[in-house]
Order: sequence, then structure tokens, then C-alpha cells
Amino acid sequence: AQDTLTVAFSQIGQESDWRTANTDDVCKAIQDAGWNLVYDDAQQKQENQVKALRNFITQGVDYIVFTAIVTTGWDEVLQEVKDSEIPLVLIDRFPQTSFADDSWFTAFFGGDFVEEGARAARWIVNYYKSLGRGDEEVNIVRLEGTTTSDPQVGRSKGFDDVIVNYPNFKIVASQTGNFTSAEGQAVMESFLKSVDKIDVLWAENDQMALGAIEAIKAAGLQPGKDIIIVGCDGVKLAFEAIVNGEMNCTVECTPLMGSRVVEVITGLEAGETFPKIVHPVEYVYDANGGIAYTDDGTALTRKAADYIAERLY
Amino acid sequence: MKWKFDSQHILKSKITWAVVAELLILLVCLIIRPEFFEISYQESTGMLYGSIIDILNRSSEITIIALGMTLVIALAGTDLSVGAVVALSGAIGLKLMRWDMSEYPTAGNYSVTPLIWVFLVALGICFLFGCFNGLMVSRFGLQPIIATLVLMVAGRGVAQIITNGRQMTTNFAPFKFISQGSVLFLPMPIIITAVIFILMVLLTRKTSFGMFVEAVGINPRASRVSGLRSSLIIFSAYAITGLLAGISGLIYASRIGQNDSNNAGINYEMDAILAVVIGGTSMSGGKFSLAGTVMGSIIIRTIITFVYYFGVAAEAIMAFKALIVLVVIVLQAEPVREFISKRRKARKTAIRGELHG
Amino acid sequence: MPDKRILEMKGIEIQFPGVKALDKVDFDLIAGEVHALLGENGAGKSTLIKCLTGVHHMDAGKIIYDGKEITPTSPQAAINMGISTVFQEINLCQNLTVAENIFVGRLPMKRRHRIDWKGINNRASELLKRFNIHIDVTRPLDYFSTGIQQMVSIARAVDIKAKILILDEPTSSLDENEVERLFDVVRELKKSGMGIIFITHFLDQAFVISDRLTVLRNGRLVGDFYARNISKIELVRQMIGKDMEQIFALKRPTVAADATNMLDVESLGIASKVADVSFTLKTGELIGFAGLLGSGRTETAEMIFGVTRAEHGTIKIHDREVRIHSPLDAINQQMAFCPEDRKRDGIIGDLSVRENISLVVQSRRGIFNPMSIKEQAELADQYIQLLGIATPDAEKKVGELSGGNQQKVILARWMATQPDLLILDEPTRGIDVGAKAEIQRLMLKMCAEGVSVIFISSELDEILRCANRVIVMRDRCKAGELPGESSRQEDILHVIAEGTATGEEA
Amino acid sequence: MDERTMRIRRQSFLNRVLNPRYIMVYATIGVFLLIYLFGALMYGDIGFTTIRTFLNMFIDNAYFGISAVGMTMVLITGGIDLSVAAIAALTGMFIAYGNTILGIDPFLCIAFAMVIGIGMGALMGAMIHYLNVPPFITTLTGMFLARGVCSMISSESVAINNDAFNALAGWKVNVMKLVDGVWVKVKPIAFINLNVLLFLFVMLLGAYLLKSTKFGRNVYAVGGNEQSAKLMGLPVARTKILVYAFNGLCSVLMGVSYALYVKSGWALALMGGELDVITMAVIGGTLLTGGVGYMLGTFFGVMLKSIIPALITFNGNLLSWWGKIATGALLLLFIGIQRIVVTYSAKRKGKAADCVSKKT
Ligand SMILES: Nc1ncnc2c1ncn2[C@@H]1O[C@H](COP(=O)(O)OP(=O)(O)OP(=O)(O)O)[C@@H](O)[C@H]1O
Ligand SMILES: Nc1ncnc2c1ncn2[C@@H]1O[C@H](COP(=O)(O)OP(=O)(O)OP(=O)(O)O)[C@@H](O)[C@H]1O
Ligand SMILES: [Mg+2]
Ligand SMILES: [Mg+2]
Repeated sequence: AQDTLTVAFSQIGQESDWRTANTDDVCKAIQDAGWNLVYDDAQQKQENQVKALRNFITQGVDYIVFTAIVTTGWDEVLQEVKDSEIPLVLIDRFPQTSFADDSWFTAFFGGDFVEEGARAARWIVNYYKSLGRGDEEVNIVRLEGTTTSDPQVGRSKGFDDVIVNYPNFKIVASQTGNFTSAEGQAVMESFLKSVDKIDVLWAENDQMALGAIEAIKAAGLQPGKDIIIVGCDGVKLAFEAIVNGEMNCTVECTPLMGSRVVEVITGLEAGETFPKIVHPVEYVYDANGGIAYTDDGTALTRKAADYIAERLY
Repeated sequence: MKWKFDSQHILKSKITWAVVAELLILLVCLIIRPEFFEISYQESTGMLYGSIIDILNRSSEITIIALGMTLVIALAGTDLSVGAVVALSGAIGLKLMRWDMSEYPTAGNYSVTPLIWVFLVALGICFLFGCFNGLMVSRFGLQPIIATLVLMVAGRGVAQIITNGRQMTTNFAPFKFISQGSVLFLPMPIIITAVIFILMVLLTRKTSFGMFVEAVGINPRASRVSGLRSSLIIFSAYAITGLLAGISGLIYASRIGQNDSNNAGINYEMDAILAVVIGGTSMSGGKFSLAGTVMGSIIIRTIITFVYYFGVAAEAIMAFKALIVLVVIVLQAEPVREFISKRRKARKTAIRGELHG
Repeated sequence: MPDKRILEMKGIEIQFPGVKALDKVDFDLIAGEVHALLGENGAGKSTLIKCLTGVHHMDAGKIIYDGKEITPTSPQAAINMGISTVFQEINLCQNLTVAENIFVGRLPMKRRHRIDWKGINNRASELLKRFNIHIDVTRPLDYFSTGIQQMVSIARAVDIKAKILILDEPTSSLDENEVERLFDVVRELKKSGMGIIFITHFLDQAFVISDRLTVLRNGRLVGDFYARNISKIELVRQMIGKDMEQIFALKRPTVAADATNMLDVESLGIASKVADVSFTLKTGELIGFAGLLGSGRTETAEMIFGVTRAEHGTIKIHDREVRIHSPLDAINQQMAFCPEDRKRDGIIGDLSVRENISLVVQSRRGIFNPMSIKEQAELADQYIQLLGIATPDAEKKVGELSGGNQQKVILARWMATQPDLLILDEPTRGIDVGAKAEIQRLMLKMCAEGVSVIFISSELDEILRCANRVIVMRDRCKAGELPGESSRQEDILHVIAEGTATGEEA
Repeated sequence: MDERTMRIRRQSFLNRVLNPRYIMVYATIGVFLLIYLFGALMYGDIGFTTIRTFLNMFIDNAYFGISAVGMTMVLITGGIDLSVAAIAALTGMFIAYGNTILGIDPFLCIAFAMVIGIGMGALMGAMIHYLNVPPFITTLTGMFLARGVCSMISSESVAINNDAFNALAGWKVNVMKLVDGVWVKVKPIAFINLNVLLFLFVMLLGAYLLKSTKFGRNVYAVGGNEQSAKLMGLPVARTKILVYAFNGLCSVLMGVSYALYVKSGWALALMGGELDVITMAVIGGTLLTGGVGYMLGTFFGVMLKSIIPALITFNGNLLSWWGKIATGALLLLFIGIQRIVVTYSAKRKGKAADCVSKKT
């Protein structure tokens, strides 16, 4: 392609702030690189995304950037993409396919949901250890994301996998809050009444954690003190809450993927090769830093207050 | 004036069965865990505190919308756009309050626009959205589902444009008051809902608006011949619903302290319709019951609270909800009610027969 | 006549909430006879029929049909057993074509699996020709007037091969020619051995066609009589339980010599529907509109009342030109309009009698000036009494009243507005003799009080008996105007028939 | 007399073609052509006019189209069915879970799904008829139930990996053209697959049922006036139950078709699809009040609804929220034009018709 490249981007929808930041970042990066952008928002529907991909093929775009709303169900359309020889750049979510080899995609860049769940669990355990209360009975309540969604399944699994190893840490209640702050709030309200003693709240995203904070306040308890609150995503509001002492920890899941997308495409145009699957470097943030969140205990949390200024979303 | 309070009448009224259904659910709660009914006084907030209060409190958004929806449904229509209007209202409200904030969401304890203007403008625009729906249905004769689908689809888009797709946060106390505050030991949303309910009852029963709505809903042609301005009546029902959806949206925004154009009001249209129908208003138009609607909305919220409280597995929530709704509507179904009241009557006459025989 | 009883109903009882609609009623039918079922409005005639056809389920009693005891469960089952019915309210589907309405449920098939559309349409046209109706049967039914629709439903019932044919007020919207045509067909069927139950409020018709008459009153059987053995006056007494002299003692309104023009209609019309109609109406005067089916009477009335908007022409009230664009405008000019199609334009079925009666008064007072329930109830009770509406109380749903009583409720709704000008489109349709006389009396009383009345009716003698002047409509035009006092039926028929000279047959 | 019969015949042909009830259908077709033309002018250079784009409308909406057939019938009876998408998702889940996790033959799973789908449809129909519960509520409950069961079966999406099933999913007929005496595939590759055939088949079946069978006419009668239909002795209960059962079947077929399309099962698949399906039928001129609706209209309703996302994707730089507004605006445009056409022709029709019948 001699003239300007056309890069198509099929996005899931606009279900959260996180997603908006993701869309903005990727779209802006592509446009800033001077390429034509063809953008499609699937409005939370897989079928729309399949349509969009097939449409991109019709239009004969040069690259396709793709975030899959659900793990499975892409075989047919991705086969078509492959047949039409358009390089496919996957971001955020990695779809499951039945292809024999991995030649169907060119690159993947995105977080690891299972690891995020595991990090949250390890943080909780290590946090209690750091207080010297590692052997106490700890009651955890969990606010799950939208049932069956990738992040929910991944984060729940990662969390469970770690926490089973610590019998004194028990999940006493678990309920979906659909990733929204309103439902997080309502569910937490009920938890506060139905569960006798809540020590920790693990919310699978920050929005639900923020909603739960309101409920905890309304119950006359102090969020962050009476109940330890762990969220996920690492949005600015969560940072603020941590700095204010109303929340304890957030596991980062970065939406900023635009620069990597541009890097990959530029590289491909220049004929470079690079590893296919890359995960972004992500951290866990809490009030004071210094708590280990990996299995080997090497990586330590960062202090939220130090990074709040550079948070964009 | 002949008000009859005989048992037949009560047995035949749909709202009775809505109440019975609600009591049944509560009874189950009582059997499983009596603490469900605990209500205590929370000193730190100055409010009553307990699951029952939560149910009332959290049902307000839907109740308020459903009150408007009752009129729309009584006129044999539906309004699918209410959820989008909820999102819109929050977006406008937060935009006005945080006009200064362009990029980064930081909570602030202030508002750049006087709160009264925030309310007036947000509600005014929602009212206009309602008027748009009303115009499409009454003036251009579009089928309500299609007419309101337009705004259902586009409304969230407008909300996102207004806020540039961002969530804005506020801690502004007077604004938070409409959801977190309390009057008479009760959470503010309950009070607001009660006021709106009373106003709606006054509007429909102390003026002839209610009767006109029913007449137009039952037989629009005959109503026109009788001198009713049916298009005006239909128009106002949609306009009122838009306004109420706006109020509901502000309460929602105040509750979470943000606007949330993506999730605010999702599926509210379905819940509101469900509430109205459980409350005994027929989808084909005609007689309506505002009290029934409130009851319907409370039933829906009780189900949700039940699910949260008793930790029904997330996967099973939908199926569980289906089962409860099924029980409620079957109990309410006309033939079933008739069957029950016939049985009662038969038993009564049988007893009487014995006495006399 | 071979006395072969094909139907015997014994001790039928039906209880509705608040009313005992039928109380131990016996009825029987012999093959090859026409048996008229008579009685006041709400006497239970339709209920008896609905019980036989499985619409309502009886609380007690038994039905013996063709020698066997049966319990009818649904209209469908009744049809399958050979009982074919024309129900009182036209029960057809407005969205289907005329032909389909006649055949739906027993559509002829082509090669077993496809509907034979051509056959259906041809057969439907043929069938309707027997009734001298020449219309395009592939049009949706709602395109046609009430009269045509009634004929279609009769045609449907007649075409079903049945042992019993039930006609519940089939003639209420038919003109005399059509009634005659119907009777020809009925006589044919009778000859073929069918038993026919015929419900009507036209006693003359009952006498002409039927062999036996059964009279019901208040849900009870009064008795059955051979038509040749009973006189009309006696029959009326049986029906209403007392003598009725005043039927024949109506007095035409007298119009004062100095009466002012109440209404002045000038070349009112809609290009596609009614050609220029002009007439004047004086205060306290009663004008009758006569004409055949579809002659444009209803449309003229609807234009005057603003139900449909006239395209040209002027309306003056008290010599002042007024603009009437909607019924509300008309109501504000002190007009009232009792529409022809009560089910479609009149009753609001799920509302109570009280609400139905106070509806127009209320709509004139506006939304923010409501009548209290007490006021409404007083108004309703007053008219329930005045018109003798048979209802347990004012809170009963209008939809549950008998047809004739519904008509009275609508009349009450308009009388309650105390209008200056009253337009009545077939107000006496489906109303029993007693009530009919009552309505006529009321109409004349209102004239005497200075109300002007436009009275549309298909019964010429009724018009001639009451009207000061008669306007005859034909082919959607005003064909002539006759003085009421000195004219006879033949004069009207003559005006109507003048059209035949130009080669028209309808 | 005979001259008159002829005249009525002639009129009746005209009347049938100009039947005001068809005008909505004509309007839909007209609006479709208009929008297509618009797309061709705007985006012709980037492939809007290719055969592929045209066939994509079928391929990408076949499953909706299948369901729209059943939905049209339900709407004609004056009902509504909100459970279609959920039952379709359930079907997909049956196939995926049954085959991949339990190792059951996928066609057995489909058969099982059909039993469930038809059974649920019939049950809902029975509830609507015998218990007098509004269709909206009954089927909403059905929707909750189907979705609930679906996520109880599996909270993750499950891929289908069965050879026979894959073969069906992959079956396609490419559009070829003759270049220098050899047949080559057109570029961009255009084809039709099994789904398209299934869609067209169900559509034709639906049209046949409605137009040419007693059942179909009963459907119209019930929708026109249920009370009258009952008094005319039509099998109202049977008709209504059958219609919902048929719609249940269509939902299952939609599920199968969607499973062929994405080869997986997911509890949230086709979320909100019921509204799309209803919109398609209604844009095609079906009245929600019942009694009026035609398959041809629904067909073009499907086409119209599918052209909106196509246009938006072809535009390609509408940010998310503008996309939503554009969708709403296009919808408004459709129904606006339709309305104008209908009102205008109804007015003209009124005159024409009455001129004719005046002679009668
Ligand atoms: N569905 C119903 N529910 C309650 N009451 C009813 C119902 N149908 C009829 N009734 C009552 O039963 C009585 C008999 O009504 P029916 O319709 O049989 O009278 P009718 O003799 O046919 O009168 P008309 O000549 O006016 O048609 C009336 O008092 C009426 O109010
Ligand atoms: N014989 C017929 N052939 C075709 N159309 C007819 C016939 N009779 C009536 N119509 C239609 O029905 C309508 C009847 O008009 P309208 O109701 O004003 O008549 P009417 O004089 O009040 O008669 P009716 O006794 O039916 O009330 C006309 O618009 C016409 O289209
Ligand atoms: Mg009767
Ligand atoms: Mg008339």
C-alpha cells in the first residue's frame, strides 16, 4: 500500500469508562499516525461485531484491530479475514479458535484477567500477613462482574485458584453487580444485612467498589477501615478513593493500548518481526505500597498517591 | 355513591393478588431468616435502616417511571425510551454541575450551576424528550413501540455526546441529598416517590384526566365523538412519563454520585412495564391502578433484594426471577382468580346449605 | 307441519354478577318453522342464544338437540353440530375481505392443501347476489357500511349447512328491500326443513315471517304463541307486562311560526363522499332523514358534528357561521350526536354506566373542573330512571349491558348535555317497542322544549310519525324534501326510487 | 348485469393491488431502494455496490430473518414474543454444551432444542390464551427463564467443534464470474451459505402458511377480532397456541442458524435481539395491534434493518455515540418516509376508491 493505510477497529461497545478510555486511546493513536481509521462500535453484540469484520473485508482495509466481546464464536469470520490476507491485531481479549496454528493473527496485546484475579487474592493475603494477622479468620464478600463475561470468568477463577490455598480466607458471599456502580451499591447493601461479619470486599471492577463504598457509609461503617476494599482496573476515581483512605487497593488493567497498536503496524510495514503475544506491564496500587502481589513475592505494590497525577482515565 | 367492599369485590381486584404475592414472598423471607425484617435506627445517618427500607428505597426509580408508564399503558401504548431518558437526565445534571471539568473525573463538593437550574434544565429536556414521543404517537400516529424505539436507541447517544462519553463524579452534598438524605427518618427517594404518587393520584382522580385516559384507552373513536381531545391526552401521558423518567434519572445519578450513560436505566423500560402489568393495568389499555403499579414495582424490588440477601447464585438469578414473576401473574390471572372466588362461594353456599338443611 | 322437535331447552338458568339473566326458561324449535324470540331489552334473548351456542355456560337446565342431550362448549362446537348463528353485534373481522369473512373457518381448498381464492371470491359474489348485493368481495370488510356488514354476516350464517339457523336481530340495519330479500331466503331455508330462531324488535317482521313466537320478560318465560292466534297489541302487552296505548299517541312537534333558524347547512360536502347538502332547521323542529343503505345520511351527520371534516360548505348556528372541525367544537355549540355504530363510536365498554353517562358533560367542563363521583352518580341515576335503563346499578360496566340498554346509555350521555341540537343516527335500532316509543316520546318532548332534532332512521313509518319535514337522501345526495305531515310512505319511496329510471338497481 | 360483474372484477384487481393495507409494504420497499441508492452514491467507491455487500445483508441477518417470520405471525394475532432471542441463545447453548462438553451428537441436541422451543412456545401460548396473561409479560418471563437456564448450564461461552456441524457451517456457494474463459471467484469474495437458504425457505414457508392455509387465515381472523373469531366458530385457542409454538420453532431455528454463524454457544448471545426482530416486522408494516402484516413486508423490514449497520460501518468514523444517534435518526427517517407515503396514498386512495364505488 503506497497511499495512506486504512486501519479498521472493531470495538465491543461503550459499556464503561474504561472502555471509553480504551477506544479513545486506540482511535487517537491510529489517527495520529496519519492513517485512515474505520471504526465500528458493536454496541455489546457479537453479531454486530461479526458483521463489522465482514464489512471491513468488503471495504478492503489494510489492517484490522479487534477486541472480541466473547471468547468463542469467531472461527468462520476469522477464517474469512485470514483468507482475505488482512493482518489481524488483537487487543484486550484473546478469542479462542480452532485453528491449527497461530497464523490467523499477527499480534496480541492485552491484560491477563486470571492473573488480575490472582493478584487481588495475593494482595489480600499478603496485606493481612503484613499486619501480622495472617492466621485470622477473614470473611470475604465478592462483587462479580457481568456473569459469563470474560473478565468476570477470568478474575473469579484467578481469585479462587489462589484463595483456596488459604483456608482461613473464606468467600462468604458472592453476587453479581454487573460491573455497575448502582448494582454494586445495592448488592453491598444486602451483604451488609445478610452477612454477619464482613472483613474484605473484593469487587471485580472499581465501579462496583465505588458503589459499595456508598452502601458501607450508609450502614454507618467506615469503608477502607471496617471493611477492606479491593477493586480492579485502576481508574482515577479508585486512586482518589485510596488516597482518601476509603478504598485499599486496586489491581491495574490498563486500557491504553494505542501506542502498542501503532508500534505493531509500523513494525509490520517495515517488515520487522516481534513476539506475537505481549501483555502490558501492569501494577497493583494501594495506600502505602510495598505489598507483594506475585507468587514469588518479587513484585511489590506501588503507592497510589505517587501515580494519581498521571492517571488519565 | 356506592363503594362496595364485599369480599367478592376484593377477591376480584388484581391489586389484592399483587399484595398477596408480595406477602407470600415476604413470608418465605420470614421463614428462612427473620432478620430480614429487622429495622433499626441508624444514628450516623439519621435514618431507619433495614432490608424493608432498602426495598422501598431502591424501588423508587422504577416506581416513579412506572407511574408515568401506567398512563401510557392505560392508553394502550408503551414507552421504551424511559431507560435512555434516565441516562440522559443524569448526563445533563452532571454536565451542568461539573461544567468546569473537561477531562479528568475528580469528585468535587461543589456545583458550577445553581442546583435549581440543574434540576430545571435536566427535567426540562427530559420533558421535551417525552413530548417528542408524545408527538410521534399522537400526532403522527406511529405505533408506540416504534416511535419510542427511536429515542431508546438515540437517547444514550445524546447523553454520551453531552458528557463526551465520560463519567463525571460529584460529592456535592445538596445533590447527594436527594438520594442519601432523609426526611422523617426515611430515605429521601421514598419521600420523593410518595409525593409523586400523591400528585399523580390527585392528577388522575381529582381531575377528570384519569377518566379521560381510560376512555381513550378503551375506545379512542368513541372518545373522540364524545368530545375528548384524545391526541392531547396521549401526548401528555408521554410527556409526563418523560418528566418522571428525568426525575428518576436524577435520583439514580445522585445515588451513585456520577452520570453513567452506559448503564443508567438499562432495562428500566422492561421493569417499569412489568411493574405496571403486575399492578393490574392491562397492556391493551383501559382501567389503570396507580397503587397497583407501586405494588408491582415493590414486588420486583423484593425479588431482587431477596436474591441479593439470600445469595441466590448469580447464574440462577434470571431463572429465579422468572419463577417468581410466573407465580405472581398466574395468581393474578383472571380465570385463576375467578376459580378461587367461585370455590370460595361454592364453599360458602355449601356451608349455608348445611345450616339450613 | 310435521311436528319434529329438533331442539328443546329446559329450565335454563344463567346468573351474571348482579343479574339473573335467565330463570328457568324453556324453549323449543320444530324443524321447518320460524320461531321468533321476543322481549324487551335485557329480557335475556341474546343470553339464551349464547347459552345454546356455548358462549355462556348455563348454571342449570338441559338442552336436547336432535334427540340427544348436549352441553355446548364453544361456538365452534355449535357450528359443527349444525347450529349456525348471526349474533346481535356484528361479529366479523374487519381486517379480512368480505369473501373471507363469509368462508373463514371452512375455506374451500384446492388440491387439499391450498386455499382456493378464486373459488372463494366467486362463491361469495354469487352468494351476496342472492341478497341483491353487488360489491367487490375482495375488499376488506371495514370498507363497507353497517348494513352491508350485517348482510355479509347473514350470508355467512346462511351458507353454513346447518339444521338450526339463529338470527339475533339481523334486520336492525337493513332497509325494507333488504329485509324482504332476507325473508325470501329464510322462507327457502324453512322449506328445506331448517329450524330458524329469529330475534327482532320489529313486531311486524316477526308476524310476517314467523310461525311461533316466544316471549321473555326479565329473564323469565312468559309463554309461546302461534303467530296466527295472537294480535299485535296482545303481544306487546305480554312483552312489557302492561298495556301500551301511548305508542300510537305520539304528537308531532309544532314549530312556532316565529321560530328562528337553529341550524343552517349550506352545500356541505366532501368531494369523495357526500355531494352538497343544504337544509335549514328551525328551533324546536324535527327533521327526519330517510334513504336507503349507504345513501349518505350518516356521513352528513358526521360532517355536521365534525367527526369527519367537510371539505366545503358552511354551517350556521342561529344565523352565525361557525367552524366545526372536531366533535368538541360541535359540543361547544350545544350539539349532540348519537352515533349509528354503538359498538365502535358509542360505548366505552370497560367504563361503568355512570362514567359513560357523564363523559360528554365532563369533556365539556374540561379536565380541571371535574364532577365529583357523587355528581356523576346523581346524573347517572337520574337518566337510568328516566330512560329505564335495565342495570343493577350505575357501577356496572356498560359492555355487560344488553344491546338495547347500551343504546339507552349513549342516549343518556347526550341528553345529559342538554343540547340545543340533537342528531340521532338510528337511535331506535335494536330497541324494544316499549323503549322505542319511549325514545320517540323523549325526542318529541325535547323538541317541545325547544331542542331541534335531526332524526335519521331506516324505518319510514317512524320518521313519518314524528318528523316535521323529511329529507330524502339518495346516492349521497339530497334527493328531495317532503313535509312530514302530509306525506305518505309511497311519497318517500317514490323520491328514492326515481333513481331507477336512470338504470340503477341498488 | 354481466357488464357489471366484469366491472367489479376489474375494480377488484385494482383494489387488490392498491389495497391500503399493502401500501405500508410498498413504502418499505421504496424506502429500502432509496436508502440503497443513497449508500451506493455515498460509498460505492469503497464497495457498497459489490455483490458481497448485497449478499452480506442476507448472510449477516439470516438468523434474524428466520425469527422475524415467526414474530410476524405472532404480531398478526395481536400478540408479541420477547423470548425469541433467549430461546435462540438456549438452543446455541444446548448444541455447544451438549456436543463439546457432553459429547452428544449436535443434531440430537438440535432435536432436543426443538422439543424445548416448541414446547415453551406452546406453553406460553396456552398461558396467554387460557390464563389471559398479557403476551408481553408471559414471554418476558419466558425470556428470563431461557436466559437463566442458559447461564446455569454454562457461565462461559462454549465453542462447537463437530465435523459434521462445521461442514454445514462452512458450506457455501461462491459467486463466480467468467474471466478469459475460466470461472473465478468475484472479488471481494461473495457467497451464500446454508443460513441464507434456511432463511429464504422459512420465509417462503411463512408466506405460504399465511396466505394459503386455513391456519394462516385463522391467524388473521384472531388478530382482527378475537371475540368475533370465537363467535364465528374458529379454533382460537388452537390457532394461538400453534402460532406461539411455530414461533418457538423459529426461535430454535434462529438459534441453530446463529450457531452455524458463530459456531459457539453463549448465555448472552443475541442479547436484546427480540427488539431487533420486532422492529424488522413492524418496519415491514405489521401492526402491533394485530390483524395486519405480510411476509413480503417483513422481508424488506429485515433488509432495511440490516442496511443501517452496514451504512454506519461504511461511514467508519462515527464515534460510538454518534453511531447510536445515527441509528436512531435512520430509524426515524424510515418510519417518517413510510408515514408520508402511507398518509399521502391513503388520501389519494380515498378519492379514487369512492369515485369507483359511487356507481354501484
Ligand atoms: N357478559 C355479561 N356479563 C354480565 N351481565 C350480562 C352479560 N351479558 C348480558 N348480561 C345481562 O343479562 C341480561 C340479559 O341480556 P341479553 O343481552 O340477553 O338481553 P337481550 O334480551 O338480548 O336484550 P336486547 O334486546 O337489548 O339485545 C341483561 O340484564 C344484561 O345486563
Ligand atoms: N351497496 C353499496 N355498495 C357499495 N358501498 C356501499 C353500499 N352501501 C353503502 N356503501 C358504503 O357505505 C357507506 C355508507 O354511507 P353512510 O353510512 O353515510 O350511509 P347511510 O345512509 O347512513 O346508510 P346506513 O343505513 O348504512 O347507515 C358509503 O361510504 C359507501 O361506501
Ligand atoms: Mg340481545
Ligand atoms: Mg347510517
